[in-house]
Amino acid sequence: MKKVMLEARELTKYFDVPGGKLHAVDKVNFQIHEGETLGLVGESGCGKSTTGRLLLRLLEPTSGDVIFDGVNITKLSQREFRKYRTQMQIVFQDPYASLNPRMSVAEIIEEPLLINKIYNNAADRAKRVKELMDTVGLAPRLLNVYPHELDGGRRQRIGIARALALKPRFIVQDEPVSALDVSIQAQILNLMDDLQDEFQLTYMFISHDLSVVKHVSDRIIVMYLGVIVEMAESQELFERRLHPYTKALLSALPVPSVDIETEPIILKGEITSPINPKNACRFAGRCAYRQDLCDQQQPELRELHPGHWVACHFAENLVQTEDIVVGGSLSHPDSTVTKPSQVIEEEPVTEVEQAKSEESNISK
Amino acid sequence: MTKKPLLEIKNLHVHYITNEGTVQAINDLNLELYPGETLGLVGETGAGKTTTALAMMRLVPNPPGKIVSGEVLYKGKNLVEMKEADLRKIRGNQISMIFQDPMTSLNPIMTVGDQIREGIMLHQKVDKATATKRAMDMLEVVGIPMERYDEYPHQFSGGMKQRVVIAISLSCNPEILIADEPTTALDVTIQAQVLQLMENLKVEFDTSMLMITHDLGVVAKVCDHVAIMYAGTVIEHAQKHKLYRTPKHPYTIGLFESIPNVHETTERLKPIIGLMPDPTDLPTGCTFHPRCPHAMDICKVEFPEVTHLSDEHWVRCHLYPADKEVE
Amino acid sequence: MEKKNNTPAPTQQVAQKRNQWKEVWRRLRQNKMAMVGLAILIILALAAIFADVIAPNGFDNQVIKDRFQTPNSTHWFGTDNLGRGVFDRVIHGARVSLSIGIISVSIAIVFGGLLGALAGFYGGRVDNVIMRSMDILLAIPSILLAISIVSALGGGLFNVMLAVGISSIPGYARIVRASVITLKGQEFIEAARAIGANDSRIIMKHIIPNSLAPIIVQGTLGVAGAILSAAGLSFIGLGLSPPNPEWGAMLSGGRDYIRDHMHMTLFPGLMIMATIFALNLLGDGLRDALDPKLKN
Amino acid sequence: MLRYIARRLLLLIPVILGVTLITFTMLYFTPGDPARLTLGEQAGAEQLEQFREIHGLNDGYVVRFVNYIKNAVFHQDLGLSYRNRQPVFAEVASRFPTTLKLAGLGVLVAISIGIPVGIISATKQYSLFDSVSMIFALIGVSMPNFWQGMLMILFFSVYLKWLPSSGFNTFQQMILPALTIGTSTAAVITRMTRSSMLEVIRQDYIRTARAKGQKESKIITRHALGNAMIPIVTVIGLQFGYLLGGAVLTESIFGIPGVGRLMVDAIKQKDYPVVQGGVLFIAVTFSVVNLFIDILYAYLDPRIRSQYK
Amino acid sequence: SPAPTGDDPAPADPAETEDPADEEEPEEPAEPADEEEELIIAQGADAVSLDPHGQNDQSSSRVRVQMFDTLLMQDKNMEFQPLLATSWEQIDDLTVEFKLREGVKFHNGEDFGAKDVIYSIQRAIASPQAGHIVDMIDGDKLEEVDNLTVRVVTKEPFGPLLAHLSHPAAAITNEKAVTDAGDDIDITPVGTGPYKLKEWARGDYIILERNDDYWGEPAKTKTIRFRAVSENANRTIELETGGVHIAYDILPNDISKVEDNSDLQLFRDKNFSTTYVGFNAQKEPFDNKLVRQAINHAVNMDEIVEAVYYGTGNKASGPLGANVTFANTELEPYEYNPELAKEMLAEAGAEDISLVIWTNDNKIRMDIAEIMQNQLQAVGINATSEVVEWGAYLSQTAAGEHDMFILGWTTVTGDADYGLYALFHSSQFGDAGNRTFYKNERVDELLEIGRTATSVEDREAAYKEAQEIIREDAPWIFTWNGEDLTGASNRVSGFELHPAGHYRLHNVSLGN
Ligand SMILES: Nc1ncnc2c1ncn2[C@@H]1O[C@H](COP(=O)(O)OP(=O)(O)OP(=O)(O)O)[C@@H](O)[C@H]1O
Ligand SMILES: Nc1ncnc2c1ncn2[C@@H]1O[C@H](COP(=O)(O)OP(=O)(O)OP(=O)(O)O)[C@@H](O)[C@H]1O
Ligand SMILES: [Mg+2]
Ligand SMILES: [Mg+2]
Repeated sequence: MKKVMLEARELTKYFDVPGGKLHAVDKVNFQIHEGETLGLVGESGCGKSTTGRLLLRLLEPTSGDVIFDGVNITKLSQREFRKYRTQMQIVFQDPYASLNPRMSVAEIIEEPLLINKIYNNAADRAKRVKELMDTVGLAPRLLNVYPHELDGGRRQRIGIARALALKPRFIVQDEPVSALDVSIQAQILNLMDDLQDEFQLTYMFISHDLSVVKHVSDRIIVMYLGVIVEMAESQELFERRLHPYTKALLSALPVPSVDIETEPIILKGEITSPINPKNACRFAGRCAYRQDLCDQQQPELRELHPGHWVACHFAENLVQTEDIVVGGSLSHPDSTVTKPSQVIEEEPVTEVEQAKSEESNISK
Repeated sequence: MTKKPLLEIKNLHVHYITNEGTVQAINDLNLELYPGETLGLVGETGAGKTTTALAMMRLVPNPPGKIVSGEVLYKGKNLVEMKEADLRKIRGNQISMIFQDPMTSLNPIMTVGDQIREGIMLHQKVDKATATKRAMDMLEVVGIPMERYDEYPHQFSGGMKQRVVIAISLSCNPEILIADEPTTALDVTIQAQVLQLMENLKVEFDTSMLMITHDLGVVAKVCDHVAIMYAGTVIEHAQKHKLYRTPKHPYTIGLFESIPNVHETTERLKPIIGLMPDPTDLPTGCTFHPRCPHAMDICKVEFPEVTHLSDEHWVRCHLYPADKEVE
Repeated sequence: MEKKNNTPAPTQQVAQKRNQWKEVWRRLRQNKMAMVGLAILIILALAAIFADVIAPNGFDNQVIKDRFQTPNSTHWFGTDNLGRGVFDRVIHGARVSLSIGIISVSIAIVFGGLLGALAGFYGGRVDNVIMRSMDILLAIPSILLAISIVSALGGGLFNVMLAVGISSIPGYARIVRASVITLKGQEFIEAARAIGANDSRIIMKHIIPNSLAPIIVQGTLGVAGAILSAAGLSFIGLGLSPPNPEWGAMLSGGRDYIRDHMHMTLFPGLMIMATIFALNLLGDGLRDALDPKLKN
Repeated sequence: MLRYIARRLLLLIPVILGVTLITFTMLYFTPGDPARLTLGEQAGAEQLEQFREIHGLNDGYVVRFVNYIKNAVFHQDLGLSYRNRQPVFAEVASRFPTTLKLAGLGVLVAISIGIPVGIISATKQYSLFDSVSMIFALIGVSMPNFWQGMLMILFFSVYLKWLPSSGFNTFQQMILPALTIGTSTAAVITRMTRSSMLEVIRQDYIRTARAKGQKESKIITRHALGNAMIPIVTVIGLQFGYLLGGAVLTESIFGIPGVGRLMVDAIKQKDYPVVQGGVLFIAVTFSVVNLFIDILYAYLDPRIRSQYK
Repeated sequence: SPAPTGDDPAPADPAETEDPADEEEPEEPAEPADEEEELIIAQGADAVSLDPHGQNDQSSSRVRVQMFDTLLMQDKNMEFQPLLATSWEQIDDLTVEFKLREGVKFHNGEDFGAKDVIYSIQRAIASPQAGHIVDMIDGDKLEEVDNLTVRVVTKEPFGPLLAHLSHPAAAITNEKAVTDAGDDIDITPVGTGPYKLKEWARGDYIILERNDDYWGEPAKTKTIRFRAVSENANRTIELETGGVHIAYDILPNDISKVEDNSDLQLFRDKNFSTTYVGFNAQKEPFDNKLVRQAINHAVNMDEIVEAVYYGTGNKASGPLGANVTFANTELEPYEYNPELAKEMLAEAGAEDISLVIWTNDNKIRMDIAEIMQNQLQAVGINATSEVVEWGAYLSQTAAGEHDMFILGWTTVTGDADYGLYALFHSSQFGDAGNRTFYKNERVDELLEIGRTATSVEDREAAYKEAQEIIREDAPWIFTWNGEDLTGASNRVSGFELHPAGHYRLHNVSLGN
């Protein structure tokens, strides 16, 4: 078993809104292991970003604890927390909104060094900034450019460089590629992968795009309205979906292939309001298997198979139905993407070159 | 081919004239849409998908937009040169459109019912009561109880709003439905609902559809034909299965390799190198050549013509010389 | 590994330090009306600075026997009821009126900005207390507030500036607060927090530079408003003492003669108008140039 | 909705208290002896003393403020004017209709010029009409109101002899002041209408309406205008509120017996109760106008309507 | 008794003594339509209070005199004419006995009698605003001889008593009316005059209506409307455009517009007002007579009168205007002589004086200050001017914080006492009127004689000498004696100016 780096215990965040208390994150428990990527998926507003922020203490939890390296960081004073701050960083969804438009690339990347007084002279800092830019594949000539002059992919690289500046061990990736085009998205995903290997990083990867999450994650958490409904190894989750919501979610994912027939499970209702929810299964309103118990009691998250957790009263009974609903979707007779080898003789550019984009000279 | 296209775009050029320069949003674009078919229009941000759709209804905002040349033939009539009044009889009646973001495409201060009724009143010679009735029916058709006729868009969830937009666009039973990324703003489960609904309605109303998206998964799900757009023009156009199984254009191939696939465990993705070109300063020759792994000298100087590879598959790429029919 | 001409990304060619303000200035330069406004303002500012050179007679040089001259070659704008050159006075008045405008707006921006920033940044109680006080100030019409302040403090130049400044504080507080609240929710503020920035750094480095744009726009228009308010104060006799050539005071002083000696009020009136006009043109231009929505 | 209104009305209390406190404090520290100013140059020392005694002018700051509030709250009494011993409430109330009429007419003129011109400018952006009307709007903003008033009198009263130059009782008398106020307010409204319309006609739902095949004119009236109205209404409300006390200059030029002039005279005469009463009246009306505007928002915008519970 | 009285059996109705009215009278019935037309008058401000003993400002007085009668009045030649008193007699040094008119009714229907005279005078004495006009009367010793005879007793012998009783502030009202009005006394005037109040829209206009029960000849016009037109230029404009029939206090630079307009007529006459620039005679260097004289010589008053007043009125040669009773018309104005001024300053050893001329927010005074400032600079005095807000102005000049200040004074009674005592007697320092803090024992003595002597000759001699000394001592820069300028439509007849400024309008009528 890998070493646990970070743990959320009964982590809870309620927001005060006009209608009452909005249960953004409601008593969630999970662990993140050293060196792994934990994926977090769920529909818009289910509390993914809030969870990420709570882990980094960018938001103060309503209750519950975050344990980092065995230390309960929620209880630390701001001063004591400082040294943990440098170990945990975040990369945001919108690379434009997350960069101060009035600061140049160099200034943005330098800021964490400056604030945390990592170096005490400007020359060292400048050297480190160049180094970081190099690491994420930003050409040195972009040093004094402003974010608005750059494209989304490069902007996101700045965000990554800033996060790396403090040599963190853990990075929350809050939908870091959802604002990017597919081709750029692939560049960034590859870059993150390389960085993880190079610096032994631990990731929490938040996304609503299941294919992306699947691609990057070792384990996946599925959230629904502030609670975890299912949690498992990535492959395990895709092969054995236990929660009706996960089933629907995975079945609804459009597959870019004409050879895989998917039959999406169409959920009836809409997502219900997270404000003052009742003690009931939060998915009950949209669930095809709903029974009386679902309306009376909120199901606990329990480990149904080793390492595979689910919060559904009737998870056991549903296992069989799964294969019927998404019949045959897991086998792929042909390779889904045809290699254009008949036409194009030579292989395209090497992976590394692609990943590092055009201006990179990252060490291989 | 004996089937005549319902709508045909020929050599269309659309420019946006801005302070920063002239954006060549559409360059020599050709496209056909046949009766009853669903055509997927795929491309990255800024490829010109929305502009194409707007040009089809002559709704390109002017200024700054301008249809520079080309034709949009609807049943043989050129919409580009049609009188505004005649055009209005077509818009919303024979050709209608669903926009990307349901949150902003509904008027926030009008009830959803009235917004559906508006189109009906405009195009069908019925009195108010009948129109209201029809609007209510349309609501039911898209799965919203008609009691909610008098509610306002903000009282609806995103999926329901998109369904209202669909109801508006289908209310006059159009022959062509243009859907501009109709589900991009929605969650996957809701997207599935909406796509299902659209599909059912398409069959029920026998509508031809242009489905604009950047999601190849969605295309695989709902389209019959696919057109891949790059920098303002369609670079590959094929029947869906042909395109997915044997993509020809290097860009199309690159696109497929960039996307992670849930059903395959790929260690690394293979991104297309580089970025979309600056639309105010397009590369000479084939606009894709700077990023193309197979770029040849000719690619830098000459814009490739359409090459018909097979019956329902054409491509614009110098790798496939115009004369040499492959299949 | 730079592959030449490979990726023609829109604006990446820039290698040297390119300031955002340069960008704004470039956009502003394309706006003809704004440039007209700026030109007028520069002329006025120069007139104000070099008033002693341009109008060496001074604003207070009476030649009673020469009074009520219509515009002529010695007195370009004619003379007033005490035989002073209207041109001389108007030029020297530029100094007074512009400095009233600028200083009172500065007062308002400093205090309003500070209050608005605090309210927006800290929210909750602080916000409530500050903004309710602003509401209260706002409920008293600004000209009445200014009148009361001037009558409480007396009518010197500084007091007029103070009065006009104070009465426009709530406006700035609101603008700054709104922009701070929007900024506060932006991810780059959160990013700054994540790398350990404290409140004061966030305010100084991230919030203030980014909320400058609406303040500059409002400030430009505010200078116009302040000049008008000061003129209004003079008009009801609570402004600057004669022989101060503040334009409003000149308008007010000339009103009894408007039928026979129109030039006495015409020129100060036109000066006010030109100034406000120019400030508005510039302000509108700045608004467009600074508008993030027009950026791409 | 009713609860919302009730809550808002309740919120008036702190505003009123605050306004009273500010005005009171300012007046308290204003130099000059109201007794002397009221009783005139010839009044004797004991008469002055008596006056101060009667009006509580010898009391300290706190006592005077508390007394003022007490009287206002428990006796609904804003005090008597020093100058003519009339109840302040009646004094201000008698002037208020004039002020309301002036502000109302001015705003009416402004709306009827500003909104149509703003709409046309926006729909014909960059046209000649747009440029010309925007320049006129700018001139309207740039011209000091009182100067404009003087020029109007010169032209319409002296030169053309069409309209009277002062007073505010007959319709003819109201035309010039209403125009003076109206044109400068119109300028503000025109600009706001234009920019708001420009914003709205770029919205997606306008495109939706076009895609339905709706006529341009209908799109403007049915879809765009309603949505553009909110910022316009705000400006109208603010202008109206501002005019309640801020039309002093116009009132002076045209000899209109409005609240603004009453207040200015009272300030000069140190007739504190009148000043305080006037400010209070204006502040309350201003707040009520704001409330009205907010209710209007709710009428205009169902999203806001649903928030008022 | 030597005091001027109205002993001659004057006709009951003073109106009848006026010729033009007689001529008008027969025409009146011929044009009944005109009778309905309102006479509209523009004045600079609305009345503040219509309490007869309330605010004493001119705008209020000009309305009040139409509604209230005094015991007697001074005509435009300053001759006493009977009003509510038909005759009067000096009983002793302190006492005057008045015979009252019979059959007079107040607007509220009450009969007029001796008790009303006593009540009104007592009330006036107690009034802070009117008190100074009548406070030489011993209120307790007012005596009702019978219902139509009353005796007025002064505390000391007081020469100008009748002039004071002619002042509008000595108006007669009725006790019941005052009690009934209560707090509304300022807006509920009840007098015996030819007009009564019909409507008052405060800040805007006042409409008076003919009192049909008037004891004398009824007023010629049925209603009068006083409109407040505060913009000076607008009054002339209103007159020209027919918005008003009479415009008070038109601007000097509008004179030609009225004169040259064939539809209009101009009434102009010197009045009792004077404008002066006071020194602080107790403050260095202005405590030096030489300095004050020098400054008087340094000021070119002709230029000021021309520039500021358009040549209306006249430059002042002494403290009183020529039309005030006992004015010393032989005084010579200070000669404009800057050289002499410089010499005198040198002689006084005050070569580098810095001074501030204060004025309040009054266009004319500000202009005067500016010109003087310039003229004084020409003789090497570093003069500046400063506008001080009215309230502060009054209290600070009363406290003697000034160097120089500009003020005006109207000798409302037309009697030298009123124009000199308060301003130059050393008992009147500060608020009471002597803001120059001028003190000269001889002047004090002379002013007391003038006040207490009952013989015209004694008074005249005292005042003439006092004025000579004051001119010589120069506590003021003697500036300007005013002139009333009233414009009227040609249709107006029967209008007459009065040097005290309150014009009675019951003889005015509108023709075509
Ligand atoms: N500061 C806040 N105040 C009030 N409510 C908030 C706040 N931040 C988030 N919420 C609410 O909490 C819930 C969870 O929000 P969160 O941003 O964590 O969702 P998410 O899963 O990241 O959604 P998305 O995919 O849209 O980013 C949402 O309903 C959101 O509206
Ligand atoms: N109103 C406009 N003014 C100027 N340029 C425009 C305008 N609208 C679109 N463009 C430009 O035209 C090009 C094509 O835009 P279009 O919106 O058609 O792309 P798209 O394929 O729909 O992209 P997306 O996926 O982002 O919707 C882009 O470069 C875009 O910047
Ligand atoms: Mg999120
Ligand atoms: Mg698009």
